[in-house]
Amino acid sequence: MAGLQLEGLHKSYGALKVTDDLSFSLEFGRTLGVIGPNGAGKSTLFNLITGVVPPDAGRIIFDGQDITRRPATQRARIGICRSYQVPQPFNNMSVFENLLVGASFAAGMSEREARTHCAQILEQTGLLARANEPAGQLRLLDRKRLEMARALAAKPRLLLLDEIAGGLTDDECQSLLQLIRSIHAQGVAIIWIEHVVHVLTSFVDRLLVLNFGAKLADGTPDAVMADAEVQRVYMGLEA
Amino acid sequence: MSDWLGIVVQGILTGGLYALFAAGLSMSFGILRIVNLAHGDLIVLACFVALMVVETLGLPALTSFIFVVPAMFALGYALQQGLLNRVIGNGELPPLLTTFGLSIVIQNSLLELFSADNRKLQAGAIEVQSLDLLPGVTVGWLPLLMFLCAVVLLALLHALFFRTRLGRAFRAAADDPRTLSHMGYEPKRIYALAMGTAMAVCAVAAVFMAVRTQFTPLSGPARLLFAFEAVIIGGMGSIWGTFLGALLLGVAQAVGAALDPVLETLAGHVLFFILLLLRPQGLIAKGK
Amino acid sequence: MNPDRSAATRSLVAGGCCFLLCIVLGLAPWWLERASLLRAVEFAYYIALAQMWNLLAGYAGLMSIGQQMFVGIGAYVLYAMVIKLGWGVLPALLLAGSAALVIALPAALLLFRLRGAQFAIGSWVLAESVMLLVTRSEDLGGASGLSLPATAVRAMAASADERIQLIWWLALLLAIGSTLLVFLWLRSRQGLALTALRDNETAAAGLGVDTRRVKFAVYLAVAGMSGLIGALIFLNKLRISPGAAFSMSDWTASVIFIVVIGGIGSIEGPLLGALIFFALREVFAAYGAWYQILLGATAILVMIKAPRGVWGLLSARWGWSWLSVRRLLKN
Amino acid sequence: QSKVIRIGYVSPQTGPLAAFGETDNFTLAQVREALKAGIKIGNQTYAVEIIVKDSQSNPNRAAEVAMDLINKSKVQLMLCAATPDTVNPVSDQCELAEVPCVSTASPWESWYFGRGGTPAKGFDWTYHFFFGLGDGIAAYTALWQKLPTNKVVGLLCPNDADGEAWADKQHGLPPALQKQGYKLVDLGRFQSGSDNYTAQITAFKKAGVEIVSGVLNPPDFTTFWNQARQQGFKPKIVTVAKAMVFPQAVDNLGTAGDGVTAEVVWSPYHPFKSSLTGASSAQVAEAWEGRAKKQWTPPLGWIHALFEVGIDALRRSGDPFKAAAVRDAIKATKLQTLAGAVNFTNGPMKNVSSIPLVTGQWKSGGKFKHDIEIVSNESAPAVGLTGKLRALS
Amino acid sequence: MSAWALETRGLCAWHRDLQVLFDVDIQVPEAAVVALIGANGAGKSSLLDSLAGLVRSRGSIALGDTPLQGLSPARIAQLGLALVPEGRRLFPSLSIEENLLIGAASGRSGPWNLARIYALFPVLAEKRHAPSHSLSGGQQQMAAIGRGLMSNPRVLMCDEISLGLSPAVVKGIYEQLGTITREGTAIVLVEQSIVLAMQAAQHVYCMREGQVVLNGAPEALTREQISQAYFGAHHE
Ligand SMILES: Nc1ncnc2c1ncn2[C@@H]1O[C@H](COP(=O)(O)OP(=O)(O)OP(=O)(O)O)[C@@H](O)[C@H]1O
Ligand SMILES: Nc1ncnc2c1ncn2[C@@H]1O[C@H](COP(=O)(O)OP(=O)(O)OP(=O)(O)O)[C@@H](O)[C@H]1O
Ligand SMILES: [Mg+2]
Ligand SMILES: [Mg+2]
Repeated sequence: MAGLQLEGLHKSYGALKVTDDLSFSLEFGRTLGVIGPNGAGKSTLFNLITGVVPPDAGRIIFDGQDITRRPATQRARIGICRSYQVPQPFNNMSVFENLLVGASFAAGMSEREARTHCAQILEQTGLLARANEPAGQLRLLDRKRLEMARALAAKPRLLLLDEIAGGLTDDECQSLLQLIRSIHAQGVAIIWIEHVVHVLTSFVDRLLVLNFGAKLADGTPDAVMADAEVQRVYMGLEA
Repeated sequence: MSDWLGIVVQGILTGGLYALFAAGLSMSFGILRIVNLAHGDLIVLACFVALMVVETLGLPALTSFIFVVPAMFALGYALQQGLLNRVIGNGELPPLLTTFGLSIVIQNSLLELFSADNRKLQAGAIEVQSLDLLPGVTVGWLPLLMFLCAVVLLALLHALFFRTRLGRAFRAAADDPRTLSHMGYEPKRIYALAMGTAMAVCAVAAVFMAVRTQFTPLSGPARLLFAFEAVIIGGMGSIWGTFLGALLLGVAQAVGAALDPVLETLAGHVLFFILLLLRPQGLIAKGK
Repeated sequence: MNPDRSAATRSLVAGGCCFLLCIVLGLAPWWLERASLLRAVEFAYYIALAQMWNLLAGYAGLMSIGQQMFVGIGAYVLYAMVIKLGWGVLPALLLAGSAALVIALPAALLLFRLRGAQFAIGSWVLAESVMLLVTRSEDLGGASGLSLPATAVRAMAASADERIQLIWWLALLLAIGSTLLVFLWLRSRQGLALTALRDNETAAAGLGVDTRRVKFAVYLAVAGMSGLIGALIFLNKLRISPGAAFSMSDWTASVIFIVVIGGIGSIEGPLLGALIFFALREVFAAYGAWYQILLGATAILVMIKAPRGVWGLLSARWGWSWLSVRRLLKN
Repeated sequence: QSKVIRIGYVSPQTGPLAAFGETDNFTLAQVREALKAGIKIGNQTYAVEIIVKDSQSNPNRAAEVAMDLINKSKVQLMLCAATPDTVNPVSDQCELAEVPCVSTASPWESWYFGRGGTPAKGFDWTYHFFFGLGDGIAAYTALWQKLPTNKVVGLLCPNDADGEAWADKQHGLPPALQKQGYKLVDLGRFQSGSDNYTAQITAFKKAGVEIVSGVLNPPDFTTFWNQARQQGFKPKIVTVAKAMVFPQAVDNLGTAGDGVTAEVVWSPYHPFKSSLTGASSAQVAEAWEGRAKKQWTPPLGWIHALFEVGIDALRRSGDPFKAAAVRDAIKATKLQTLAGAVNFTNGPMKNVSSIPLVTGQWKSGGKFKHDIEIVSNESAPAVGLTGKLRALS
Repeated sequence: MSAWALETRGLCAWHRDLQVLFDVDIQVPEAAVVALIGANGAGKSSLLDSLAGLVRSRGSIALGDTPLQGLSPARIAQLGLALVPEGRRLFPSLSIEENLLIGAASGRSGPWNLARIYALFPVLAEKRHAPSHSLSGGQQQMAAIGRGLMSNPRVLMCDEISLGLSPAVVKGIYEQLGTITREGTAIVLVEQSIVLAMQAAQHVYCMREGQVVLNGAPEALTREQISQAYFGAHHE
């Protein structure tokens, strides 16, 4: 199958199981939303997929290749890119240079190609005016935009977004959604972790709920949100 | 055969000396995360303090501890509060460079004060008395005393670390000074106490060193590398690890020297690299 | 005026000034007397060493305190070639650089398994080990060392003046070359990777930067350059011994001092640092121990008051940035 | 009264070798006093300026300050002293720059062979006077003959320049001692600063060594000697170069210093006079002890002699500003100095003159904590004996 | 005599140059539970951290009648304001009991001691000599709360008190809150679960983008209002 496939992933930190026998797959061009309580292991899932941490057991297959043991660098080069929940900009580089890194190394563009590509993405993400500012001086919202923009600059085939909408106003959320839709339209698979559930449900094909590192529910957004267990565990609402 | 036994025994005793040198370093490494390049010079400074105590008060050399230890504790405390606390917390480089500067300042100030003459403390007859430990293995009382002192001192440090309030705070400060601060401790004060303790340990090492051989204001750096090796071989911040590292280093050097004197230091270096390749985290690594 | 434009213009002006400066310096033998020229040679190779250590520690985050190893290796290779094999000085110089580079390969494989403080101490232990090996080698003169035969040195150039000229040009070439190397490296794709890596290693890896290879490349390049510089230094010193060639205080500690005083992680820093170091030495070296105390105290003071060095202080105060390696987005 | 003659002087005044430079200021003051009125060369009187540079015990620094003296101060004559780490780099710079240079206080073999000199070819511009290994060996064996021993010698030489020179298979102790029927036990060069000499002590005990010799730094000898006695090794004679030359280093051994023997290049008992000031050895030592409130040390003699040789050559040069003239004057030196006769016309090698060497034994409890007694003077009978060799208990 | 156990006026705070709190006013009554809610990044943790003296801030903070602004974190802790930090932050080199003992450093007297903590969380007594990393998330959270209580604080602040805990454990912890306030300690807690916060607290503050956008007694707030305050938009 072309796309991402996880088979029986396990990850523990000491006695703490953060990923517990997790399996699912996602084809190119599809979208998946991930929700779950804090500490459920959502960000860890991204860390496993991008190779920041190695799994204790299980396999990760991307585009037909087993990438479980590949370093993060190589995964980025075959098209797996992410944004970080806690923004991790290169503080001493300008916003533009932050993007150039992804375009030059993950996407392997020449400097000239990368420049036009990145300029375009800056435009799309509304960061153009800040292009030459040091990333370390950005305000929170712009940092989150930068996270997204930098991942896009790397020309991903699988884009992993970790809480990029938190704290945005409604209007901003809408324009963000539009941007993500346009990226999706180019055939990019997207996995999106978000606590702002209504934004998420309006976009993804499928919703995955994690709890204690394990799958609690997996299905269409409507079906999952209607699930009583999900209501209780995640929204903290007693049915 | 008994030759080799003797050589290993002497290597272990030398290891005891290294352990004394390394214990304080291990503390500043483990608790304060400082690569203390001035460690050797601080020991030499303590040697001179001991010398002055002996010369002015006329005490027997080995009782100068009574004065040198508190003096060095105070110095370490002041050093940390006045200087090093300002440069820690931003990676390795600032403290490394500060202690490098400190090392130059100490060396040359001592030179100005005491000239480059060789000095030594006289401990009298004990310096050359010996006992037959095993058939064919004669060891001096002084190295033996030094070794026992190292063991006792490290045991005391261990007890300090694991049995006392202060030790608890030391370990907590090494883990997470920020969280410690809202437990009601001033991490900087804890650091200063840790440096004071490390310097007090140095004082003991210094008195032995001053009795054992001659020293000059410039004798410090030569001791530094071995101490660092012992600390790293043993594992960051582990007291008994440092001890084990020091003993291994002492034995490796003794055996190397017996094969060919030129191999003495080299054998220690080779051991250092082999152990690091096998166990990069050190022999006794702290659990995560 | 558009701020990007003015920045670009400033860079251009700065570049032009640098070029002019290089020309003027190249002509130094005609306006400097011999003693000052020799002083300038020393200044030049300290700049080169400082730029290299800055690239290593300031940009690639490799805190080595064992760089004297490569200086020593380069120097010994030069002596061995000239004395034992009768090579000319110039080819021997080149070989010295290459030899240091080659030896850096296994050294890197060994040292890159260590992190942070361990790496620092490891690099020192390795340098000591190499020194001990050299000390043991009778062919290399053992502990007492070797003198470069006056005949071989005279073969370099007819008169003492011409010889010093030649050495000056070589030293200048190395100083400019190493500064340019850092500059161009940072301007290149690799530089992008390097700066990213320094700021955030995890994020850089996640964007396809091969962090290990980048560090490897830097380590090797710096080793090669240091070897070359080492060979030149000892070509001028005429005599080598293990203690001198592998001197930690001369070839690493002083260099760290220069970089950190000037400002680590900037190209201007090492230049400024070298100026300060030499100025202090010119004025105070006659005071013996007091001069050393002053140096130590300066290092401590800078660490407390200006952790980003004097250049950091100036550039923050005045917004200076002359040798900019920024990539600007022009509309 | 026209031009000023500049003399450059390089020595280790700081750093690990600073003991060698300790008396420099005192000696320089005496020399300057003697030259107050300038020196008369031909029918001209010149003022003399002595420019002093500190090598900081660092060979790199020594080369640098030498370059400075040559190129910036433009000295007419270079003088330098103390250990191969200072004299070799300075001499090399002078050789290349064609500046006359005289050095001392380093066995001449490490100066000569260490710089690539061969018996056939010497140097053009650089000269050196001091005792050589041959003199040392002759003095040592003469000393050892005075007591009945089994002639088994344990050798302790570190892997530094001096250690290598003494233990050299061609020019050092081993061949000479073998020739005279001594048996040598030498494990090889060790790292100076070592904390453990068990390997050597074990080997010495096993071979029944009765004489220990070598060239050591004071801390190394202290560590070795304490360990040896702890481990029950009791040789009859211990003769070490370098470590036991300075009285302070002997004092530091406490009672263990009593009876140790060492080479004596200069002492207040040397019956020589300064050609510059006319003072006798005893007077120089007394002046120092009065001024510095410290016991005399040998550099008082050889540094003084170094300046004597330099000034003498300038006087005879005819034109001190002609480098070749100064060089030729040095080459023709035959001078009675405070440290004995320096003669570059009949030295053991070209460019080399050796000076008298005797051996002495430290004895505790005199005017100072330890005083040296001259106990063997076979190679320099002019220096009278002041004591008789005692075996170590 | 101040009516409040803890009060802030016009509190602003910065991470480096980034302002994260804007004129925050909070009042905590004696021996009450006050909940802070808000989306990720709303500034809840930053608020607690600035109260604890851990981040640079401006504005007034008073613990009873004692002004805290400008004091060191250690001093603030000694005066009786304890923090159970986000992520628990137990000391990994220390055993559970040692972690608890470290909490007692400020030397304030009061009802809480090792025995009481073990009575409150019996599972900790079993694991007293275990290293902290071997505990489950819930047990670690209990240890962290216990450590905070050991200083017998006047106000105990808990960041993300139920983070990563199973519903049962959360229930257990919430049940103990009453015990704690009965001993006279006020509690400020950050909670993701609105329902839990509403149940436990006497007063709720809702934050967004570094500001308090809504506050009131739980009974007085509607779900509508909260949703809007949370996301800045209507939740369909
Ligand atoms: N490096 C680590 N070492 C130890 N524990 C870790 C580490 N990284 C994460 N954890 C733990 O793993 C659990 C899952 O963390 P993760 O970041 O994946 O949660 P999350 O679902 O993304 O939560 P949130 O919604 O708060 O972002 C948490 O309990 C966290 O404390
Ligand atoms: N150390 C820091 N440096 C820079 N910015 C920070 C830092 N810590 C937090 N921030 C920013 O400050 C803002 C407020 O964060 P804070 O942690 O207080 O939010 P929160 O409400 O506690 O969120 P959460 O529910 O995720 O814990 C966030 O946008 C965050 O990105
Ligand atoms: Mg997360
Ligand atoms: Mg928070």
